[in-house]
Order: sequence, then C-alpha cells, then structure tokens
Amino acid sequence: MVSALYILAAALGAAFLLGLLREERRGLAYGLTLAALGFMTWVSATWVWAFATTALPPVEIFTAGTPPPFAINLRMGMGEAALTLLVNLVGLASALYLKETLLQLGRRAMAVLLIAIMALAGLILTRDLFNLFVFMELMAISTAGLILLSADSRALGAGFKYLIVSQVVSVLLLIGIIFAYHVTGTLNIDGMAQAPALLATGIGAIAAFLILIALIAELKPFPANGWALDIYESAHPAYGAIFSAASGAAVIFAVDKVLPIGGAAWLPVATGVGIATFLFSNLLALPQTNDRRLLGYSSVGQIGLVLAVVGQRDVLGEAYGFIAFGLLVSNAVAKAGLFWLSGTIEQRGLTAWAVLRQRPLALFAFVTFLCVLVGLPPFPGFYAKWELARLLAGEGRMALLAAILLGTLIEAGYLFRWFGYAIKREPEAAAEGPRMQGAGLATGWNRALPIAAALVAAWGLGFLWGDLSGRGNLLLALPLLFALAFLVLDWLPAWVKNTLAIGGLTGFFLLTWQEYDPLRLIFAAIFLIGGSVILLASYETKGRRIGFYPSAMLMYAGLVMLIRATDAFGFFAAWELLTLGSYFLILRGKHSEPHALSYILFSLGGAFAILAGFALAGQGAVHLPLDGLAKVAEPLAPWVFVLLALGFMTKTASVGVHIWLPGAHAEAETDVSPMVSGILLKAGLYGFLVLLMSMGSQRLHGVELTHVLLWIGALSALVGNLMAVFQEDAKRLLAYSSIGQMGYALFGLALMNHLGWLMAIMFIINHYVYKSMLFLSVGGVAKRTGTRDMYRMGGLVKLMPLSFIAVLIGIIAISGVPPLSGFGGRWITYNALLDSEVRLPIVILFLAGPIAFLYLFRLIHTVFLGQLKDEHRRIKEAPFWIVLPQMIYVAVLLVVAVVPGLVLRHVDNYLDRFFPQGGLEWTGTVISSNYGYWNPISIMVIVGVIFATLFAWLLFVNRRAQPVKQFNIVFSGERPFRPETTHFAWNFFAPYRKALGFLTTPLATRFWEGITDLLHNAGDLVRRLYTGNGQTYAYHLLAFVVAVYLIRLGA
Amino acid sequence: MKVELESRIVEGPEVVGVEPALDLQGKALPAVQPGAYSRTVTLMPRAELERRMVKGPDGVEFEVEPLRDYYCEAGPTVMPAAYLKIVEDLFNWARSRSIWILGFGTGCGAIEMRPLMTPRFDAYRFGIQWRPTPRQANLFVISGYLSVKTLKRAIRCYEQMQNPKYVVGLGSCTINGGMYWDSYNTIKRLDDYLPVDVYIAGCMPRPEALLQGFEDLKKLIRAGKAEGANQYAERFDWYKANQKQIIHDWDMPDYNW
Amino acid sequence: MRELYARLKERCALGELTQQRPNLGFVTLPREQLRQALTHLRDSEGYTHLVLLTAVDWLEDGQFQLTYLLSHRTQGRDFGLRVLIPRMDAEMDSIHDLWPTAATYQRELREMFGIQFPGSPGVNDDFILEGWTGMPPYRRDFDTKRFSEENYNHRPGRETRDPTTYMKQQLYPGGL
Amino acid sequence: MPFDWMKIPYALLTLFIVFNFGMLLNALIQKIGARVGRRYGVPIWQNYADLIKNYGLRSSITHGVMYYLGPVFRLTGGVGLLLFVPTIYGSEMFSNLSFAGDLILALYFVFFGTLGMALGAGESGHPNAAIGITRGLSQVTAAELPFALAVFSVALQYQTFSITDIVAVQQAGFTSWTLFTNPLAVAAAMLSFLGSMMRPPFDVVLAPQEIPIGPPTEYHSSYLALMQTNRAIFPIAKIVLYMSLFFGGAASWPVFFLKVFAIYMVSVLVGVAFPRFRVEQSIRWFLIWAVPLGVLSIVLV
Repeated sequence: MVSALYILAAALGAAFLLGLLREERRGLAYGLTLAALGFMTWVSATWVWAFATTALPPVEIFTAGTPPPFAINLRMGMGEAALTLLVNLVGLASALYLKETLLQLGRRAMAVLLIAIMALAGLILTRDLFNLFVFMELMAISTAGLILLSADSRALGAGFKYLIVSQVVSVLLLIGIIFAYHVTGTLNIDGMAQAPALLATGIGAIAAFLILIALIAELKPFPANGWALDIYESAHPAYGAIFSAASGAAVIFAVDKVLPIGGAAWLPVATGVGIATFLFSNLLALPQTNDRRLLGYSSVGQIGLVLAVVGQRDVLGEAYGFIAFGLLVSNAVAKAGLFWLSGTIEQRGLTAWAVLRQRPLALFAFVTFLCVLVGLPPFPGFYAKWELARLLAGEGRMALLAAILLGTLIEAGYLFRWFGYAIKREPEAAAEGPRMQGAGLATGWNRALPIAAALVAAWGLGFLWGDLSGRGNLLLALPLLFALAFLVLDWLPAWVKNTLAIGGLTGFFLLTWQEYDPLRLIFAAIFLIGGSVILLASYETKGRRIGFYPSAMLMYAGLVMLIRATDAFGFFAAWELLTLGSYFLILRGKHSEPHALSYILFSLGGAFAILAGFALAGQGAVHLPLDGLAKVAEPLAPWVFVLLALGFMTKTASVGVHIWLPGAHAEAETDVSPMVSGILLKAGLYGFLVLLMSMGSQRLHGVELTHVLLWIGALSALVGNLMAVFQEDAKRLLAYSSIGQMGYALFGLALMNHLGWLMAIMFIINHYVYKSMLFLSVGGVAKRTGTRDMYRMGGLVKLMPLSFIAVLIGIIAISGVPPLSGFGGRWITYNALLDSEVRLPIVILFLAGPIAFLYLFRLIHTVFLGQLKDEHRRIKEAPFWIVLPQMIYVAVLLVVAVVPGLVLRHVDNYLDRFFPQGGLEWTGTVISSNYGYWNPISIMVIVGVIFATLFAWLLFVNRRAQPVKQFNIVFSGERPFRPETTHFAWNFFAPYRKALGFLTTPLATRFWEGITDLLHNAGDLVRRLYTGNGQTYAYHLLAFVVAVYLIRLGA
Repeated sequence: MKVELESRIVEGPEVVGVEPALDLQGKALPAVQPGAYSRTVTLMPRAELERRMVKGPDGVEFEVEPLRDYYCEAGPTVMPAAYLKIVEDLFNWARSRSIWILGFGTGCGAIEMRPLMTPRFDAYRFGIQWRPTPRQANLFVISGYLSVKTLKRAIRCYEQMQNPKYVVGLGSCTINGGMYWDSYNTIKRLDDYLPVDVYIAGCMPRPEALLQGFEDLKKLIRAGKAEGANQYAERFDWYKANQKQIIHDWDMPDYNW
Repeated sequence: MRELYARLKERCALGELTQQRPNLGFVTLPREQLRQALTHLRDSEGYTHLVLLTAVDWLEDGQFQLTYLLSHRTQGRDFGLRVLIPRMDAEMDSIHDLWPTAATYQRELREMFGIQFPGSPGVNDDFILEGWTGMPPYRRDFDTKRFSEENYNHRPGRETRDPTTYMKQQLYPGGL
Repeated sequence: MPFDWMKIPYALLTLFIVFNFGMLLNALIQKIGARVGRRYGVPIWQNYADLIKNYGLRSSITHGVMYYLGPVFRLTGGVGLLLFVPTIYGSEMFSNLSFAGDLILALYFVFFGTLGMALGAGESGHPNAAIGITRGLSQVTAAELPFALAVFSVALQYQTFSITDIVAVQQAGFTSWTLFTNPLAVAAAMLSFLGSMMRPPFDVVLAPQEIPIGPPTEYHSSYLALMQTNRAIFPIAKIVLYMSLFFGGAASWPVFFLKVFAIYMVSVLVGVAFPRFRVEQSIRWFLIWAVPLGVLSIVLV
C-alpha cells in the first residue's frame, strides 16, 4: 500500500516540477499533470480497494512524527479513501476535459489545478485543525486562481468576490483555531472532540463557534452564498465541476470531522442551516434561466441537504454513512457530469440544451444525471432518501422530512422543466444561420470521456448502493433489467423492439401468472397482457423510435414490480420507476412538455407523500412488509392512511390533484395515451386496494377517512364528467372522462363492502378496455385528419367505419346501457350502494351518471356523424395496427358483456375473504345479489332478437330507400353552403354551460397555478438579495454568522 | 344529370321601352329616355358550388366538385303502387285520412291557413295537420302568389317530400297570376312548375273553401288519382325546363333529394 | 321643425322646407352636403334613427330622388333629406358607415333602380331578385307588363276589365 | 333453467295490447288537449291512419347505416323496456321477460333507444337534429336525477330491486302504495316524470317552432312509422315502471288501463297549462325543485 501522503506529495512534486519546465513545453507539462493526477487517483483507488476488501482499521499518519502544528496529521479511512478518490478522479477528468484550455494557459494553470486538487485531498485527509486551515487557505487561493484564469470576463469579478469572502472565513477560522488550541492544548480534531467540556463555555465556546461557523460558511449556506453562484456562472464548467463535486464534498467532510468539537448542540444548527439552504437554493433556482447558475444553486442546495443529514447523524446511526455518502456522491457525479455537459454547449440558456438531441447518448447522460440528482431509483440518492425518511420518521422528525421532500420536489420541478426544454424546445440560436449537424455542441474525446466516466459512475454507484442497501438490488430486478436492455438495443428497428417488448410482457405473464391472487392477477393481466395489446398499435410507427421502448418498458417494469412488491421499499421503488417511465413516455408527445412536467411534479409529490407515509408507518423498522400496514396503531394509523391515500390520489387523478391528467393524456402519442390512461391509472387504484386491504377504514378526529374518499370519488366522477362535456379536443375529452371513471372506481373501493370492491374491479377492467380502445380510435382519427379538435371533423363514419364501431361500442359500454358490459358495472354499483350506509355522496354520483351521455354523444357525433369536411373527403380508415387492437377490445367487450362471470366470479369468491357478507350468487346464467338479479345472456339474446326482427321489418318496408349525400337535407328550403357551417359541433353544450354557471369554472387549475406563481415570485423576491456586489456578499456572510450566533445563544 | 352553371352574359346596353308607356290616365309618357339603363350584369356561379382544389391532411391535393360530391345525382323515379289492390286501397284510405301539410307559407294566402287550426274550423278532425319538415309532409299548399325566388325554395321543398305527395294551389294567383298577372316577379301558372292536384280559387278563398278543397283532394286520393309525384317523375324534363326557364341562376342540383 | 331648418340652413344650402305634418318635414339639398347634414342631424340634433332610404324615379326630369328619412326618437319627429341625382349611370355615395342598416337599403336600391353605391358592403349581392340580368324593375321605363308577357307562361282565357266600368255594371246593371 | 317458450306468445300478446292501448291513448290525449282549446280534435283512430299512411309512403331516402338503424334502436328500446318489466302483477302470462333483469335493467334500458336515435339523427347531418339532441341530453341529465334518487329511495325502503317484489309489498291496500309510504320519493319522481314525457313545458327538444322538430327532422316514411309505434309503446312502458314503483302496480288489465291513463294525465294537465321552458331554465327548475325532494327522500327513508 502506498502511503496516503503520496497523494499530497505527488501533487506538490508535480507542481514544483512544472515550475521548472520551460513555458514552451506545454505538452510535456500537461502530460506531467495528468500523470500526477493519475497517480493520485491510483493511490486513492488502492486504498478504497483495500478498505473494501479487508477489514483494515483507519491508518493515522504523522509526517514528521510530531504532533501538529509542526507536522501534518493525516488519517486514511474508508471515507477518506473514497472521497479522495472522488476528488482525484474529478480532478483527473477535469484536467482531461480542460486539455485545450490548459495547453493554452500553460504550466501555471496546471500547477494551480494540481494544488487545488491537493488542497481538497488534504482537507479530507487531515486530522488536525491547523492543517485544516492551511488546506483551506490553499484551496481558497488555488480556487481563486482557477477562477481568475477563466476566459469569462465576469470571472475576474467573481474571483475577487470569492477572495474577499474566503478571507473573512479564513480569519474567523484562524481565530477560532487559536482560541481552541489555547483552551484544549491540542490541534487534533479527535483530541478536541474528546474534551467537550473545555469547548462548551467561555472562550472555548466562542472558539468552537468560530471554527464551525467558518467551515459551514465555506459550504455556501443560504443566504451567504451569492458569491459562490457568480463563480458557478462565470467560471469554466470544468472548474464548476471541481467546485461542485470535489470542493463541496471535501468541505462537507471537513465539517463532518469538525462537528463533534461543538458537541451535540451543534447538530440542530447544522440541520437548520442545511435545510434552509436546501429549501431556499431550490426556490431560487426556480426562476433561473442560465444553466450554470441553476446548477450552482442546485449544488449549494445539495450540499445543504448533506449538511442537514450531517446534523442528523445522532439519529441516523449506522446508516449515516450510507445516507450521507449516497447523497454526496450523487451530487458529485451528477454535478460533475452536468457541468462537463454544459461545457459542450455553446449557448447558456436552458433551452440551448436542446442541441443534445443530436446526440442520444449525451441526452441519456443528461437524463441520468438529472435522475441521480433528484434521487430516483435505481441511483444512490434513492436508497439514501429511503433510509433517511425511514430513520427520520422513526425519530418523529416529520417536519424535517417534509422540508427535505418539499425541497426535493422543487428541485425536481426545475430539473425536469429543464429536461423538458431540452427535449421539446427549439434552441434559441437555431434561428440564425443554417443548422448544421453538431451546431451548438463542442465535443471531442477528451470532453466525452469524463462525461462517459460520470455516466458509468452513476450507474455503477447505483449498483453499489443497491448492493449496500440490503434490500435487494433494484438493478438486479428482472423487469428493470429487461427495460434497461432496451437502452442497449435502441439501435434496432422499432418493429423488432416491439416484438421483443410484446414477447417480454406476455412471456413474463405466462411465467408468473400462477403466483398472483385473483385481485393481483387482474392487475397483472391488465398491465402485461393489456400492455401487449396496446403495443400492437406501436407496430404502426416506422423507423427506430429512439427512446420509446426504454421508457415504455421502464413503466411496465415499474408496474410489474408494483404488484410483485411485498414490502414498502419494493412498492415505493416500483412506484418511482413507473412514474419515471411514464413521464418519459408522456414527454414524447408533440406539445406535451408543460403537461409532462406537471405530471412528474404531481406524481413525485404523491410519491413523496407515499414515502412519508411508509416511513411513518415503519417507525424506523428496517423492513416494512405491506401487510404490516395493518399493524400500525392509533394515533399514527390515520395519518399513514392520509399520506398514502394522498399519494395514490395523485395517480388516479382524483379531484383537486387531477389537473395534470388532461394535458398529459391528451398530448401523448397515439399509442401512449392508452398506456398512460388505460394502464397507468390503475397503479393508483392498486395502491388504494393495497391500502384498504391492509388498513381498512380509519378515523381521524372522528371523521371516517373512507367516507372522505367516498366524497372525493363522487366529486371526481362529477368534475371529470362535467369538464369532459366542455372540451373541444377529443383526447382531452377522453382524458377528463378518465378522471370521472377513476372517481367511480375510487368510490367503489371506498364503499368498503363486497359489492363496492367488485364494482371497482369491474370499472378497472372496463375502463382499461374501453378507454384504451377509445384513445386508439380517436388517435387513429387524429392521425388521419391531422387535428384533435372535434369541430374540425365530422361525417367520418363512412370513411372510417371500423374506428366508428370501436367508438360506438366504447360509448355504449361507458354509458352503462344494456346489453354491453358497462351495465354490469352499473348494476353492481346500485347493489353496492344499497348495501352501504352512505347517502349524500350518492346524489353526486347519480348526478355524474347521465352527464357521461353528454360528452360521449359529443364524441361520436361531432367526429363521426354530421357533415364531412372538404379536406377529409379522401381520408382512409385508420392504419391496420391501430385498428387491430380496437377490434380485439370490441371482441373482449362483447365477451365480457355476455359472460361477465369469466372474471368476476373468481374475484367475487376471493373477496369473501375480506367481506364475507354481501357477495353475489351465480346460478346458471343468472347473477343475483341480496336485492336483485341480472341475466346477461338473456338480455343480450332478447335485445338481439327484438333488434333483428325490427331491422328485418324495416328492411322489408324500406327496401327502396334511395341513398343520398350529405347536403341532401331539408334546410328550410335553402341549400346548405359549406359543411363547416352546417356541422353543429363547436361549443356543443352551450345551454348546459349556461345552466350550470359557476360549477364549470376550473377551480383546481387556478389553485395550482396560484401555488406555482407564488413559488416563482418567492424565488424572484429572494433573489434580489444577490446584488452581485462583493461588499454586499461580505455583509451577508457577517449577518449569517451573527444570526447563527444569536440563534445558538437562544438555543 | 349535370347542372349548367356557366355564366351567362347579357349583352348590353339593353334599351327597353320603345313603345310609349301609358300612365294611369292613359296619357302617353314622354318618349324621351334620359336615363336609359346601360349596364352589363354578369351572372356568376355561386362560389360555394364551384369546383375547388382542397389539400387533405396528408398534403395531397384533390378536387372537390360540390354538386357531385355533396348531392345525390339520381333523378326521381315513378314509384309503383302496392302490388295488391286491396293494400293500395287501404293505403289510399290512410293517405286521405292523414294529410300532413308542409308548414311553408309562400304568399299572402298563408294567413288564411291559420284559421283552420282554430276551434272554429278545426281541420284536425279531418286528419289534417301541419308538419314543419318536408320529409314528413305530403301536402304542399302553395298559398297565393309565388315569386321566382320563392319558387326555387318551393321546388326544393316539393322534391324533398316523399311519394305520394300532393300540391294544392290556393288562390287565384296560383291559377293565372290573379292580381299579379302583370308582375315582373311572380309566376302565373303553377302547374307549369309543379304538378297540382287541386286549385282553390278566390282572392282570398275562405277557410270553408279550403276545407272543401281538401275534401276534394281526399276524394282524388281515395280514387287513386292523386299521382302528382309520379307525374312529376314522368314529365321531369318538361317540368325542369319550365322551371329553369324562369329561374335564371339555377344553383342547386336538378333534383333535390 | 322651423328651428331645425334654420340651424341646418346655416351649414348647408337647403331647399324649401316641406312640412307635411307638424312632426314630419322634408328638405332638398345638394348631394355633396348630404353627408354633412346627416352627420349633424345624427350627432347634434338627436335624429339617430335611419327610418328608411328610398328612391323616386322622376323619369321625365331624368333624375332619381333619394329620400333619407331620419327619426328623432324622444321627440317623435321625422325629418327627411332629399337628394336629386342624375338618372344616367346613377351613382350615390354610400352612408353605410353612418348607419350600418343603410347597406341593406342601398343593396335594394341597386337591385331595384340600378343606383350604384360604391363601397357599400355586399351591395351587388342579390336581394330579392335572384339571377336578374335585365333592367332593374323599379325604373319607370321598365315595362312590367311586357316583361311578364314575354317571360311567363300565361293561362289563356284571362280577361282584364276596367275596374270602374266593370263595377258600375255589376252594381247598377240598369245603368245610372 | 330451461326456457319457457310460451313466454314468447305471451310477451307478444302484451305487446299487442299495449301497442293498441297506446295508439288509442295518444289520440285520446290529443283529443283532451283539443277540448281544452275548444276543438273537437282528431278522431280516436287517427294514429292508425297516420301509421298506415307512413308505412304506405312509396319512397324514402337514407343518409347511412346509423340513420337507417336509428328508429330500429328507438323501437327496440321501447319494446325491450316494456318486456323487461312485468306488466300485470301476479300474472305469469304478463310477467313478460322480466326474468332477464330487475329494476336497474329497466332504468338503464330507457337510454338504449334514446342513444340509438340520437346517433341516427346525428348521421342525418342536419344541424337541427344535433341541436335538438344537445337540448334533450342536457335536460335529461337534470331530469333523470330526481327519478334515480326516487328509485333508489324506493329500493332502500323495500330493500329490493325486484319490481315484482316492490309491487307485492304494495298490494296490502290503498295506503300501502309508495305514494303514501314514501311521498317525497313519489313527488320527486313525478316531477322528473314531467321532464321525461316530452310534453310542455319540457318539450324544447322537439320545439316545432324553433328547430323544426329536432332530432327526427330528417325522418319520414317507414322510419317515422317505427318511431310512431315507439311513441305508442314507450311512454306506457315508462308509466308501467312508475305505476309499479309508486302506485301499487296493476293486478288486472282494467286497473292497468286506468292507472296508466291517470298517470299520463298528470303530464298532460301540466302540459296544457304551462308554456315551454328553455333548456337552462328547465335544468335549473329540476335542480331547484325536484332534486332536493329526491335528496330528502333518500336521506329520510
């Protein structure tokens, strides 16, 4: 093993040698720099390897054999090894990345870079305060040097401001160290920490305060961080990577080392400062338009989060390292990657990242880094966040958890908004000059390599953390692997991938179907078999369809893992995966960028509610099986229920949190809409099912929570149906209709009786079938007509008869008119209602029922009936692959209509387990409940016979009917002019809107718009603190120090 | 059956009034023509009926010819009576007992129809009622003078009624122009344009006369003699020629289904 | 009415006031001053309503007389402005910008008298006579009887009697 | 369960009786309306003449398949509704095909014909048809609500959805009718009844003076004949439902005729006395007057 000292020595030596070289020998100098950094990296790596493979105790090193300040006291442990490896790697990669810049600037710049890396490594390794100060000084000076060497003219100012602030910090630190040395007589950190009494009072306390506040200030806490952001914005992105990934990590490690000096009292301070920084930085990042400044805010925020975690070390116990390191390396890898990526992009606006679209791999790296930052599975941050939530909730620190989750949500907001811009917007500069391949992108192997390294590191760390988590590595889960395989296979033509996908889904179902109970089997069938049927429509898309299959399969993987999950962690991981996959899917739509954003935000919000709920339920227990929810006791149980229900409600788009759905479903691609509507929504219902199965109904302040759900379900049904009536866009109409249908299903579940659940199951099956069918059908029509506005269509029945049949069957089924399957749902609904004690929500439900007729008729009339338009006269039927699944659905609907028992009977029997009372009786073809009876086959036959008889009679008496064309109508003796003026379609239900008045105003939309406006305005307001003036920044710092001191006094 | 809608250009200047016109007292008006009309009026085909190029959603352009694409081009055919005489007799009885009048007042006579609905005359008891759409009506009462513009609408409505259908000319104007005999804008003989079953003379005929006229129509129907619709189909070309002779801007298909 | 006439006279060269009733008067004025007078009447005198715009064919004089009848709603008075324009190639300025309804009157006058109103919206669209190509029928030199005989089929056997003599015979068969 | 084939001729017999009763009843009601206006009105057999005439029309046109099927849907809805409900209580012969389903089936089958008709009328391409349908559907959303609530209230009261059982409970005598045991529900249902009968003041759907007769604008000849047949059957089928739920049902044909006539007369009496509502007015009227009654009925039952 090479001594850790060589890390420092190599850097120093190389820097010294660089000074000896002649200015012209830049190539050699650069080689030397790389060699030194490479050597340092190798040393760290060997240490990491050693610690990881053998149970080696930490090694203490005293350079001159004497205690500090006369020599350097270093320690090499697992943490140090890992962090120095990180720092050195970042340094090496940055040096590589900076090749052109360094060669141009010459050996002095290389020396400064080496010194900076050395200082950071020293900061990590050192165990004594004085050298901490020395390395800090070195770091400050070299950092300033690096900044000043940057090409940006603003960097000069930024570097100067940085120097001012870091000198203030150094002074504080030095004074603190002097006092502390005076009081304790040692400079060793551990030595000081062992004498807490000395540092608790008088000068000692001030000393401790000064030391800690200086270190914390070096972490750029809010609001004393204006200067830092100027650096991020103006410095070379490679430096940005070093500051964010390496400096941040080093300083936070230093804080972590030193914090014991202050004793337990300092932990809340660290937490408070950290969480405030996290929240406000993310808030401030919201209105940013400069990518590097945004990254800067995010970095500051992330370090704040780690600081908050450091402050919680007392409760985190063994998982402390796992969590802190997880967050730290997440930030480091992602930030380094993002800064490097930003260096390849010439423009600074967020939309400029759209040039990444030319390089799918770069885009993949981008999205990977974003997911790593937000802490989505399967990356380290996800595991860390789960453990953090678990432990915090176990200690009852829910407020902190809430703040962390809120901050993460805001962070996800601006990060995914950025991603949306990159995917969907046109880069601003694109207007000028001809577009060339690679325009706006500066690439080269030396730039690509570090980014690739970060990418590999991100996935590698994900794997590592999965292994360390002890909860089963997500990256080893078969469904996820299958989905990720499509990333590798993305070069294949779409039809091959489609076949693979269908094969995978059906194959997995066939392999596993016996493992599910009847309820889960229904969901599995919808997710897997249903997904395959929808995927048939994807054969329609030609070409390679980059990105579609990984996203879709990610969603399906999440769905499958959801129903296979047995414990809370698996459930939550699956939930996040499916959310992520569906987000990418939705984002693929042409105009779906804002809607996809609102989808991911609501979904993540919901997911965090679920996380909090599970954490609360677990009470710190390492494993929480889903059945374990049943054992949660009062007074916790209702809160767990509320949190989980809230999370699931965002997925079922219940009223209030429904506003993401219409846009997301409507703007998605033709074959994606049925996936996200017919399939994805069921995930929320599955969640409810799990929740209600295990927890039953709960009371909060005397309010029956299922009763609240009942109201929410009924109101969702009403609001969804009502809003659907007034849509002009066919897919939006269907989307709102989904809200209503999910409302019915939720209502059924919340009834908490046998038939209610059966009704919900019926709705789940039916909704999957007819909503998929309708979305495909409408999508096919939209594809042919080039519009989704219903009033622009009309009279398509003769040209697209199969699509018409699908819609016809679909609307008969939705409206519940016998003899199709929707009636079964209604029949069970009535019986379930009669079985329950609720009264008033029924009124809402009954009101919502007939309203469905309104929008359904509108859908079929304005699209297929009425007047055909000029430009649509030559339209063909929708493509075969889009029609095929529709016809399958038609067949399924008819079969389910005649023999509902095929499925329902098993579910009915299974539900006896939960509700022994009130099941159905199946005698022959008759289905009867306690109240009534129903014979689907008889109904079908009777209606069929009457219909056929009358039809035959009409055919006979009307055999000479003359077929006429569309303008052969009576028109008050006039002749119709154009189809546009003869087709009654726009604002179809004007009198209805007039009659209902206020009921039709979109209150929820306004509420959420108000919230986002408020957040943005708050961010804007706080940003005014940052004037860009160095003096102001110094004042901020002092004010921060004083404020923390006063708070400390108070506490 | 194609509709000719090429523009017809009337040569101008056209000077009318070579013979001195008489004023009411019979004195000759001055022969001078200080402001003789000298303008050329061009009849343009209706824009909405012109052929037009349309671009489909797939970007392919194609031609739309409204008269062919939007209207049924078939002509009327003679519809045979029921195969069995007894059935046709039953139908004729029912037709005579169920006369549905199209609610379309073409002239001032329309006001004379209204009293028929009132308690004093109560035409409903004879099986007569009014329908608002030609599809369901089978009696078209031309109530008084028929201007050329209205004639166009009347033809459309008549053709949209179903066989068998009947026409009653109400008032002298439908017979020979009546007091509008010298009008520049009303037709003088209704039966040149539509097959008339019954005329009810008078200016205006009283409601009693109308009821009597309907009774006569019923007798015709019962006797199977009210075959106006088939007559129209048989002599379709003759009727069309008459109609087109006075309707100069024929802007609809030849037969309005 | 007199006061109105006096006030208006200050602005325009008016002809004699013809007062038909205490609340109905007519005055003739030159074509150029019509718009000014109308605007004044509408905006300052309260004659806000255009009751009608009609024409009289003074065939012998070779002139059309256009009458713009305005109404004062609250006072219940009507005031008519008359303008004489030559019959040959008759043309008049459109006032559809003052009263949008005037466009319809002008459309009718164009069709019935052949008076052109350049700039009036839709003025050349058919109003009552669809597909009319000949001389406008309201011109007095248009011979409606001849037109009717030439254009329409007539049912033979129709007799025309002079109403005066015929009614005398009917009422007093013995002679008076 | 072996199917009892005799049910078919029995059902056809019911159909025959009800059809003729409906034809005559409609004429009678027209006559009553006429007498209110001091006219004689149509002869009692007028509807037969109209029906035969419409079948006897020689020509017809078709706008397309849905247009063609519209009246078939309509009449299937009427006939089916009649046959799904037992007509005469206690009579095996006239219990029709009610083995297929209960009250809820009848409740939802009402929409079968309406939906089909709306589609057919839609394909005719006439804007008035679409306007009429929007009005009709808008009104139905409000008018159906009190009825649904009342039905649910009755089901709650008797704890069953079987129409036969509901009638059976009311057989104890006059006072055991739902009319007296649950007057709120009956009141709500009867207000809803006014809205569903297409008579003034809720007939803006057809609105002969504004949008020539709305949905059926393009229908004629045998299409119209089918719809006329439905007009004879469908209201009675609906009234049978009301009669069974609220007015004790009928145990014999004379009672049936009497009760149906009496219930029908309710809407007629209101109709001749009131002018027409606009759609938004009628929606508000139902929401303000009828719905609260329905809500009260399910809360209090």
